[in-house]
Amino acid sequence: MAVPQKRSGRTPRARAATAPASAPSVRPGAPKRRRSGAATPSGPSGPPAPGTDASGDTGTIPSVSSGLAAEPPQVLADYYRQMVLVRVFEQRAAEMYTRAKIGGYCHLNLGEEATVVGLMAALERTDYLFTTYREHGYALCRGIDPGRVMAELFGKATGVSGGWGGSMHLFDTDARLLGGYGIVGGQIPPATGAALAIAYRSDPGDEAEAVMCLMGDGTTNIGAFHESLNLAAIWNLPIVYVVVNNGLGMGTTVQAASGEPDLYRRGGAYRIPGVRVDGDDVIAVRDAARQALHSARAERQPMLVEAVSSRLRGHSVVDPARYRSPEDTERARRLDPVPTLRSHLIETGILDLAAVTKIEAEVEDVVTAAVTFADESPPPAVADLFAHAYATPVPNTPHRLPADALMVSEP
Amino acid sequence: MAVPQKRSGRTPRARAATAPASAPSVRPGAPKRRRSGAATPSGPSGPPAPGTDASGDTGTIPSVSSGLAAEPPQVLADYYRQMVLVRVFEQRAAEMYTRAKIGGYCHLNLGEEATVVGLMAALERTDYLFTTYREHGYALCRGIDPGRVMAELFGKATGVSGGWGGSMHLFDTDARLLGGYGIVGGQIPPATGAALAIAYRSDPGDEAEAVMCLMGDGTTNIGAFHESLNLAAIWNLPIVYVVVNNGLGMGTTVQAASGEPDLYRRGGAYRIPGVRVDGDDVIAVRDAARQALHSARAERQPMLVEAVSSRLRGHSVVDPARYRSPEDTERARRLDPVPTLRSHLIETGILDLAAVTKIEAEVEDVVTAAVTFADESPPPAVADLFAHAYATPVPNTPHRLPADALMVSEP
Amino acid sequence: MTEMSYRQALHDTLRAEMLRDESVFLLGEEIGIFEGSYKITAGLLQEFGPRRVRDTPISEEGFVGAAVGAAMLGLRPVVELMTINFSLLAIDQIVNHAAKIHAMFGGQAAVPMVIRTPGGGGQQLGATHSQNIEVYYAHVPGLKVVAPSTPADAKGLLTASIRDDDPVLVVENLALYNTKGDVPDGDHVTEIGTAAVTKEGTDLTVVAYSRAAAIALDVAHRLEDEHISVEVVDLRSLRPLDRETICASVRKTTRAVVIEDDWLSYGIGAEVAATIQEGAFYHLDAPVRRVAAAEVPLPYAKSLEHAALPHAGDLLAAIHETLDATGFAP
Amino acid sequence: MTEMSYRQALHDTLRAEMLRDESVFLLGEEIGIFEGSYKITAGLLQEFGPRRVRDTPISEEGFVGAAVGAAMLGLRPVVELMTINFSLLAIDQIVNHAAKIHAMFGGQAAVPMVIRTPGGGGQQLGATHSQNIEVYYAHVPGLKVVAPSTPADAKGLLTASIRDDDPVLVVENLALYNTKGDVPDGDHVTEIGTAAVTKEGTDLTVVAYSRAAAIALDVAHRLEDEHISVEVVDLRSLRPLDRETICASVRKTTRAVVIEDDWLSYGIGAEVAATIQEGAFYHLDAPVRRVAAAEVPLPYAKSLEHAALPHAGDLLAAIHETLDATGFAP
Ligand SMILES: Cc1ncc(C[n+]2csc(CCOP(=O)(O)OP(=O)(O)O)c2C)c(N)n1
Ligand SMILES: Cc1ncc(C[n+]2csc(CCOP(=O)(O)OP(=O)(O)O)c2C)c(N)n1
Ligand SMILES: [Mg+2]
Ligand SMILES: [Mg+2]
Repeated sequence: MAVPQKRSGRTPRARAATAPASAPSVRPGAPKRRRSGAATPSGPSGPPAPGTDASGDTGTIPSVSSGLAAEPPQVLADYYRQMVLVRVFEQRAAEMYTRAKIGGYCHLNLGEEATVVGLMAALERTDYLFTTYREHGYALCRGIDPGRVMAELFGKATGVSGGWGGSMHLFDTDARLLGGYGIVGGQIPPATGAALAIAYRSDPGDEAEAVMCLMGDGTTNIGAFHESLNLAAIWNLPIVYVVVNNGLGMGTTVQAASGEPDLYRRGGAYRIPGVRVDGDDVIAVRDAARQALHSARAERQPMLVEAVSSRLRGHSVVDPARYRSPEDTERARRLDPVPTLRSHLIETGILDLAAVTKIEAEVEDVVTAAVTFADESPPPAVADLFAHAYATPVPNTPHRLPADALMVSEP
Repeated sequence: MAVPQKRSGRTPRARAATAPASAPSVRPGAPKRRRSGAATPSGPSGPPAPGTDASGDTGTIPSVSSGLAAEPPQVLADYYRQMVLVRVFEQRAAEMYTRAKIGGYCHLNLGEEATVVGLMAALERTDYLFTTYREHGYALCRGIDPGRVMAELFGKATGVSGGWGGSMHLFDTDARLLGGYGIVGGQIPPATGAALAIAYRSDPGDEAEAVMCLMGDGTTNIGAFHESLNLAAIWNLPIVYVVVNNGLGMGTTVQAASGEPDLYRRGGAYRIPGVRVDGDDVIAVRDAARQALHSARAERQPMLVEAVSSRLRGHSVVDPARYRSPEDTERARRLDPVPTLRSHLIETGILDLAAVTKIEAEVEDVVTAAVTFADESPPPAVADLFAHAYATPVPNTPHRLPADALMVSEP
Repeated sequence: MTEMSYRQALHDTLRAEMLRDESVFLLGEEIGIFEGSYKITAGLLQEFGPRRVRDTPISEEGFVGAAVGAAMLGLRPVVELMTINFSLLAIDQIVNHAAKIHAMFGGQAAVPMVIRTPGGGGQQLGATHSQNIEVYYAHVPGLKVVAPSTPADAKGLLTASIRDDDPVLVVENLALYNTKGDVPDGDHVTEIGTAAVTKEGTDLTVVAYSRAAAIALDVAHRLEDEHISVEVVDLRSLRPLDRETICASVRKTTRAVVIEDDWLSYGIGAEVAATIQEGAFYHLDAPVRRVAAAEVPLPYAKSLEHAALPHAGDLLAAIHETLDATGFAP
Repeated sequence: MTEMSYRQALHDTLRAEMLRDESVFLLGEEIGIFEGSYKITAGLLQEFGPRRVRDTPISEEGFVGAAVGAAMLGLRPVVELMTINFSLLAIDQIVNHAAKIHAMFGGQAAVPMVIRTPGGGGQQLGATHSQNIEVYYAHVPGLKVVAPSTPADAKGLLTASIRDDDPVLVVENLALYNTKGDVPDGDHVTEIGTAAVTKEGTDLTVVAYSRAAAIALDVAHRLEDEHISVEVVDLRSLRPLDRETICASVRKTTRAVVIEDDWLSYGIGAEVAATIQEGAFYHLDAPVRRVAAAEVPLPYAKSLEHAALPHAGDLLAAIHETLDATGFAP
């Protein structure tokens, strides 16, 4: 089992910041401030999260505890199980990549487990999710069978996308996971359009559908971000944009890439309220996302949530991340949400060591079974190469293999 | 002479607003507030300018007078002359379009004369200007011979762009007018790159070069705006982005198009300070632009200036603007900066009626001469069709007319 | 049959499909209050309201991508891009998203959207506003691309496109909007993927699409007087391309000329000529000639613009030279 | 001559040009601290500092456009686009700005910039990351497009591109970066606009570029054993296209096969085949065959990806069929 050893207790960071002094820029009826659900306020602890620059925010940023204490043990156990599932799945994926079972690019959620689990816990089954190429964990926590996810990474016919998508392009209609996307920012306009479709067809309300659109910190610098948030704002769409801020694009820091490195504030250019949350705190993330989703579904107020966490490894499996300083790497390890939650559960007596170990062992089995399933599954049949070329067949669609003559011409 | 009749005196609006409460989002060393140069503060008068929503800005928006009183008469006379030049030139252009002397799209600066003159007055000869397809006035006020501008509209070889560009694509190396551009937002990245070239080659300082990049209000919604401002911010480029807010894209209002209709605030997403100025007040515009240029050249602090004015006619010459309400049209007429300045000059005794009339008559002659020059100039020679295909000749560049065979093939 | 303009045919088709199917809606810049840059959508905002006729900001990548997402949820957005030139701002959403989503996700999602957009030069709009870059889209598996040249096809192909479950680019042409023709009444669907022989002939085949197909038909009729029998193939569908109809015609006539408004190198005509030389090799009596625009950014000046674009006279010259090369005498 | 990889040749050329000319600078995503996605720029940030080696945010339209503006002021930016797929985000700046500015403003401004970017499939990167869309740029007057297939040409063409006053797209290929070859020492400039006959032959001409040109050369050498003499034309320059070298070869060999990594319809091969049928019509003994990728969004699964992309075996098959069609016996 690959979860790092229990370490000396660390108070989980938990902080939510609203876009500052944005009162005049919030539309009438829109909430001016949001807090993560937890009740007891507490100051931020640990070093400032990447991208954090709260110096000018004096008095405007409420700091709240993560509310771990208020959660039923069963819920926490379940979150822990999911976080471990993501952790182990990703570690195994890295291993399978090295063994050439997985090809192409492979980006892992290692270090982002609390964000992944918290965000997915906030979604309702009826909500839609658009995400990036770094999305294995989201698929798993959305309830998709790990075997089908691993099979997709293996390029097998039993994979969620039938082997057509690979690691970067997981999709599942039933789970309303409407895709991982490999073009940075490419998912943002379609996600916005999905929210448009919801608004087109139904009324706002507590039970209404909403869209969650994930993106990385580096992605906030691309034009599609700007255009999409603006559309969501003027059309009042039920969508929550989530910036998963792991501090880095590939090797480029948020500070180097973004004129406004407090990314949650970037919604201000569209009067979209923003909230920053500690991405290593699963409860804080869940609560912030839930509240944002509530605004989206009940008020058609698009929202921006920034979850700050760290990337434990390189940008993708093959990146040794030599550009990272030892301090930065050490910091990421120290903030690692999986052992942190583990320690917390045990120390607070929510779960005993045996229960935690049991969860870990079960997850281990699940992932092993997923690998076996993937390995034993058949690849897609070459005969099906043109099976998904078009949804509506029309005459003259090309069905030609590379060596085929275009057409027969007889002398 | 086409300048509307003198009307009862109207106190010129003059107002400059800084991005609100942006203290925490301004980089160290950057000025936190800017004011237009004029000394005597006075409240805004007249109806709110299009796109204005200052309701939440209580206490943070300094309102300043236009400072007309403080200007030397000769300067004001010169500005008036330039405004009339733009006015008459544009009216004549419209007429020439109707007479089919001008083709394609033709967008006029009618109603924006104070903005045009104020902005150009703020530029130094060494500064670079990138603008849009609505740029005749800027070319004129940058000192380019009206004959060469009109000749370009006529598609003549003597035109500023040799007849290749037309109304939308004026360019003049000597005037450092680096182009009118027809793709909405297309000019913003190159303008940013020009500022990069300046920063690459020279140090900041009071005499340093800077770039001014103009755009319309509707243009702030395109991705290139976002990407470019962000680049300017992280690279500290000497550039001033000017949003010429005439309240409308083609028929779409700022409110309908922009989640944050206070466009000067949109720099906040990059920590670029913004200032809004009354675009009908030539002095206020000039002073705001000058100060912004100073920050750009001396501190390498990119700036955003929003100048609010009105479009007197349709989007282009052929647009009857049926979508505009009579009130809106009437409002635009009321705010018309040319007769407003005329009245002011006469009423305050800065110029007497004879002087004003003389200016108008002279301008009339200049424009008539420009039309004659354009009309009598030769079109570009068809033999020169491939003259500008490439700057560096290489083998096998195509020089084929539509009916030419690709190559000779002999049996 | 009713005689109407190409513009009217497009307008009426949009209206009919919106009435027929609640999931069809329009979005684009200035299509509502402004009634469309070229007035195709005139009156529709008034009739259907802002939910069905949605004005967008100037955000091509954003709203084309939004249409992709809306289509994934089963709506049928019909996007207007003001001109095809601006499609370059949205091409990532078209090529990397709309075209890929169905296959890349293993067939789970469809993207039933339409993009309508006019191309074409000759209006003195200058280099950036006069392009014909439909070949960019015709190149891409996952997309369908049609280019009607008549009011009837405008109706038939737009109807087919809206009802199709794949993303379809409908290429219109500035120079065709005011042209008139008979349009079938009632439901009229033209099958995507099929070319039309718009005039039969025996001596030479002209292959064209969009505005050039109208020129070709005109020239072919004029040549009747000279006793030259030209067959005209109007491609109508650029992807899929109906190679068999093209080659069958050339196998019969033994000679071919392709005309298009776009630049010659790597244009639509290149694929057509390459197809003919492969599919009618043994029947071809002369090289396939291509008539296309001069390869320069299109100049504004009328004289230069005219010289750079293909006209009927250019097609006539190429036809005559091709006939002469084979010793043809009428 | 020094033997080195294609990657090393590119790296060394960038370095040499930066040393030679202060106005040459690099910009792109992750080219500095990260040393480039494919490590072409490794070490250059350290050597030249952040002024000359500029990391950009993920803003393709923004920084490509910034390069356009910097070039207008006389700098010589060399942009790295991480892969050609992402060029679609910047294509408006490339096609509507970089390519147009010189002509549209009557020759007053030049845009001496270079965009380097790799294309190519076969790495299991999936549908959006495996494209070969250089034909988009090759289509556009005002641009120049080169695609080196050897380390020597990588040096020669990149050098020429940097020194050229027009915007040049240098198409690299993921599958070529590790290939090795002899590279001339010192100044080495390959003229843009010229193709190369990389192997002489008498029986059949294979036309190719980039990775496919390497395959073609390999196949041609293998066929020597079967006493089939294949001539290989490596296009090197896609715009301008050296039609004369292609046609001269085919006039001699009388048969031609074109191979490319891109989709068949409207690909580079279409223009080549169309050119050959026009410029060597009376010499051609068989249709020009095209070997190209299957027309689907490229699947991730290894088996499907392999089936969709052209390989040496496909080229061999097309060569043999073409020879057979003309009754050729070695
Ligand atoms: C348009 C585009 N440009 C560049 C890339 C290459 N690329 C892939 S991931 C990435 C970094 C993204 O950083 P971020 O948004 O922070 O997400 P993270 O990978 O950290 O989750 C880059 C530059 C791409 N896929 N698409
Ligand atoms: C990318 C792009 N999309 C659309 C257009 C068509 N278009 C030309 S001007 C215009 C409105 C621009 O409005 P604004 O930015 O406010 O400038 P204004 O015309 O008012 O000066 C539009 C939509 C274009 N030229 N380019
Ligand atoms: Mg990141
Ligand atoms: Mg405007």
